[in-house]
Amino acid sequence: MKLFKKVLIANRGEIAVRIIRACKELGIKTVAVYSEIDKDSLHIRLADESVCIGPANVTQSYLNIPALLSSAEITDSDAIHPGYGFLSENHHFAEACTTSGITFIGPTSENIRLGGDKAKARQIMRRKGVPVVSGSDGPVPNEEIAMKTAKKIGFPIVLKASAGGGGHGMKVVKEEKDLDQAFYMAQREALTAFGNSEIYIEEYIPEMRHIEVQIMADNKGNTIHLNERDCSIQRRHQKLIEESPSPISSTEKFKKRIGELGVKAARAIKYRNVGTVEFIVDSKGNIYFIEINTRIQVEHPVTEAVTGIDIIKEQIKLAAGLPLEYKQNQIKQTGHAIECRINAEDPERFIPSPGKITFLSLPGGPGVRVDTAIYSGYVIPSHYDSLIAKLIVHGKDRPEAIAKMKRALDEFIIEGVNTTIPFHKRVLNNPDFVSGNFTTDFVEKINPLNQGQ
Amino acid sequence: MKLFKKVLIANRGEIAVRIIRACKELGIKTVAVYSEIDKDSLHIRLADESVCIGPANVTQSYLNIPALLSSAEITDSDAIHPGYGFLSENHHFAEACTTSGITFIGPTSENIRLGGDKAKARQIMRRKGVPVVSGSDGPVPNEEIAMKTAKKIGFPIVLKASAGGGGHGMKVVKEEKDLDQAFYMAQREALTAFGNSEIYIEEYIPEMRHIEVQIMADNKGNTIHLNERDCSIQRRHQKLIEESPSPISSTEKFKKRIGELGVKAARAIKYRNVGTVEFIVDSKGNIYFIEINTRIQVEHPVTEAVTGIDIIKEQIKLAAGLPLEYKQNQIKQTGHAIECRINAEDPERFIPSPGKITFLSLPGGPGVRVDTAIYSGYVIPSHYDSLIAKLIVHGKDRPEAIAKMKRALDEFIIEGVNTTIPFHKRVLNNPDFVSGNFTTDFVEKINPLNQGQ
Amino acid sequence: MELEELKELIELLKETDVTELQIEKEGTKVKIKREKILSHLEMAGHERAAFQEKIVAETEEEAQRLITITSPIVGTFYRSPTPEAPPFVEIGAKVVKGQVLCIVEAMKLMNEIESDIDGIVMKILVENGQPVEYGEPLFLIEPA
Amino acid sequence: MELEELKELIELLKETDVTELQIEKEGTKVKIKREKILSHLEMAGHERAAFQEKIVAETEEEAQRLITITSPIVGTFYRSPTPEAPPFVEIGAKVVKGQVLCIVEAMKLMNEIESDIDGIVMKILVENGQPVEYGEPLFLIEPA
Repeated sequence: MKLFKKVLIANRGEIAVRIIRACKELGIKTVAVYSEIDKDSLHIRLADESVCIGPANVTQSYLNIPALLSSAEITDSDAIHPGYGFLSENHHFAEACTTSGITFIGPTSENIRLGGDKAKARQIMRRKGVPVVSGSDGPVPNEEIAMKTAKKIGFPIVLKASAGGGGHGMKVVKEEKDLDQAFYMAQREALTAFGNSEIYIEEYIPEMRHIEVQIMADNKGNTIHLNERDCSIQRRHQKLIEESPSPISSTEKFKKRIGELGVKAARAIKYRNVGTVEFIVDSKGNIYFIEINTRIQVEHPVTEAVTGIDIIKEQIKLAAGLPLEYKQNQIKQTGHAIECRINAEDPERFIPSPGKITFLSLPGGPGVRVDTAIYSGYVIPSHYDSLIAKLIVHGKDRPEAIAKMKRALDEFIIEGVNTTIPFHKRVLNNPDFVSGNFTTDFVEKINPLNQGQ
Repeated sequence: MKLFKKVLIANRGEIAVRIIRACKELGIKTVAVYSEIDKDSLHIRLADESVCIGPANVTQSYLNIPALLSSAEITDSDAIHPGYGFLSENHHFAEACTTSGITFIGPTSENIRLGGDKAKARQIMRRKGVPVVSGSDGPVPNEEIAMKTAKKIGFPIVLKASAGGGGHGMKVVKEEKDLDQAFYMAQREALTAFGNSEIYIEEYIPEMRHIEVQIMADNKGNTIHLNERDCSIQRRHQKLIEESPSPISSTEKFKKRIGELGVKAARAIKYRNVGTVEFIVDSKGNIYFIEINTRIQVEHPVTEAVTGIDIIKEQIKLAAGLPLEYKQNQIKQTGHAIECRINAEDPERFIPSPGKITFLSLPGGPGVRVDTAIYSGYVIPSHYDSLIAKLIVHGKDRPEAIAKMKRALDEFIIEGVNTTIPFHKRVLNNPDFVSGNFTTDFVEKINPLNQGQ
Repeated sequence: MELEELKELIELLKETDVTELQIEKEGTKVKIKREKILSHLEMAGHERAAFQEKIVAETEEEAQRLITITSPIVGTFYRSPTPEAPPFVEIGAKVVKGQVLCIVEAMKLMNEIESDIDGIVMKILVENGQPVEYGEPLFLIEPA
Repeated sequence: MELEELKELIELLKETDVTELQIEKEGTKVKIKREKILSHLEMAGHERAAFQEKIVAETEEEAQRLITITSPIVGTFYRSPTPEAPPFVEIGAKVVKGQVLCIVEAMKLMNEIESDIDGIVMKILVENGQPVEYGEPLFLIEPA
């Protein structure tokens, strides 16, 4: 089994840079693609070759499947890495790659299709013995059945779009009288947002943590997990701070159980390559499957820090057909890692702040990692995601990691645009965060401007 | 025993930034000092306070003991960290700090005095059973005794200045007829350079590696080592690339022996705080003490990477009187780390290249650490050392570390000044370097411009 | 404004930090632009740079007169419909708006690229069979 | 506008923070653009900045007229030889070259700071007992 000769990276920003790094270490050539507005991007400079694929508008560039496949063709690339976002969870794209004789670096298109159908995935997991939040068995066709199901579960309940995920297309219904209206609205919104009106119902869990498990599987079905990540610090379902291990997974028993559930979920759908099984954990410590993310995730570096495993390198090797290099009992977790997502946003209201970076100084020193594609003089375009840097620290325990993150945030100087650095400083100094005692409503609680969604 | 409230950093550049980082993580306030030309330096911006101590000229600023002590006094600092270079190995300074009631973060002034007297240190080590290169027992007073000693050792021999060190003040004498003249010249040069004409004699060892051991000792004399570093890639005795473990220390036996010799040497002079015992290793694997460096060293990060221990934080805690936190058997070595010193120098002739940095992009991603004080727009002054950044990588083994260093060097973009990055790329691709088969004359061999010293 | 005056003016600017100077006087328009801060990424010696250079090198006058036909897609550039057939156009050919100038093959599809205007083909910027990216200049046309 | 005039204008701009200037007069149009690069560390809002501001705020004219006496060493500033004694000088005092203006204590040593020139003390910039760094302005003297 041989590695690829040349990989095309169908993405931009920090993740494109991250993938180029992994390829370079593996001795694989790289092709960057870019939209016209991204012509001064760092990923172009770091790749061996680059192709302009279209104008700034994503549908004509980073979501433009023919342009991406043509680019792979004219550059003789034998694989495409989709990164996260954009086409990474588009099963048509994965299939089109395969049809064109280009390896898609990710799971099978069937895995992706199922990962995108939340109601179906839930149904499968329940049948395979992976606990899910109580609710409907698959999608709910109409108001009557919705009402019957909701009453059985007990109010409040949550309406979710089958094609949603990551919290998108969610509606909490507190009382019986609001259900009909909410159901109708949820269907309409799902149709508009995802082109699919299917809705399913789940019990509402008031205080929960978001904990996920990193999965790796080779083409023969050998499946292991790299332990858990806690991503409970979110704002409107957008993760802001992630850590590994979870502050509540101090017991070996919990850790072992959630890891095993992750592997069980992955095996249930014959999952291949790397992926993430997301769970919610209620105040009593009950673990419930919510969805499987069929891509590399923004927060993968915290797992890399504590396990010492380069997940993107492993992902590429697995896609090339190499067997898993690790057995479950070889996976070690050393110390504690935290990641802060630095977004070009106002730190109070989270309004995007594109523009030119007039001064930049990155943090460094022991135990600090920065993944970014910005530089002094770079202009952040308003067309894309506001994530401009990921700051990851690794300490011997959680208190050291927190101290390290505080000093790293202190020395991270970005001038010219607003960033979420001040927000992160506030969180890192919050007693509930420091004690590890927080749930997914943490940001709403500390930031009055973010209440309600 | 309590930590300090405020530490004054009597240094500049990357090491000042490094010390500020350690202090911040320990919750200690910091005071930066700077010369007039350094007014836009990063360490000023990162410290809590700053004091201008004099003009650019080092004797009036960074070597100005009264200005430094006054700065500590007016800022209420309770300790001074000297970094490396400048006053870090000046025992008068260490003593002056103590007299002023300010803790000197480093070994005792007696340790420093002895570390600076190479002939004396050699004499003590020999008596305490630490092997030294055969040669004179202490300094040699005149030509006659020099000739007698040299004949007993056998030519070629090396003349060294007692007050030298790090290869400064060395003269190789190949034949008997050259000795008188060389001895006279060496004495005169030593007097001019170090204010001390004492000369001692050592056997000449043609092909050797430079391997050193990191030492930590608390105020009660508990002493441990953090394993070895190989610093054989040097140019005119200036280290350029360092790694840990040494490529030749693959046998546990060698590793154990050199570590134990390091501890023995430190104990022999009742060494306190952190320090480094330098050895040379000949082609047969014989280990000889050469000197003890009584300061934190430029290359300490490679040891931090493989042990997971923050040496500067430990150094500060030890100086505050805290006991050693680790026992010898708790010191683990994981993977392999390499450091490249990025100097603002022409990469062929190593001529300094001060000036303005017009564009900067630092490497990042997993296993990469950058220690630097430069930024885009920074002007490198011509008054100080040309070291502008340290690039450290940590991989699971030496091949991975080399691959990582190559990609990190590739993505390290500095425009406006010349740097040694192209030199490092050449070394990293050299088959002898890759195989680990090299001695201290490696750079001379690969670079015809650097032959002779 | 005489040439000598202009020379002097340009010389003068060298020692200043002025990046743009426009003078309009008695029907004469002069605009001088200087690049003070270079975009470092552009200077990276990336292959694209060399190519763009070629085009920029044309005199301003020519550049203003000629219309550039760029590739609307990523693909492979072909000057003729089949390997055996003659090229769609040669240098000096008169073309009309809508006339096919070349093909860019992408995903096994032959995409015909048409002229935006009536005019004369002054330059063909890409070799037959060469890959092209989005927005890459293909032809220079002098409008009729 | 003649070349000489233009030169003068550009020269003038150098000392300002103007980045663009357009003049339209009697059929003549002139536009000048400049790049300004600010030192970001200087703009960092470091405490020193606020202090320096105070001094810079003096009118240019005044600044040119007055001589600044700065501290040659790091230490503590004292206006009088002992706590009980009267200050060496007050505002408005006539001083001669070599006359002691204050003491900067460093390492328990009292360093007498003397006036560089004959003149009148116009401002005392540091409070009694305040720490001073190297090069920190202490007095403004109007030369006699």
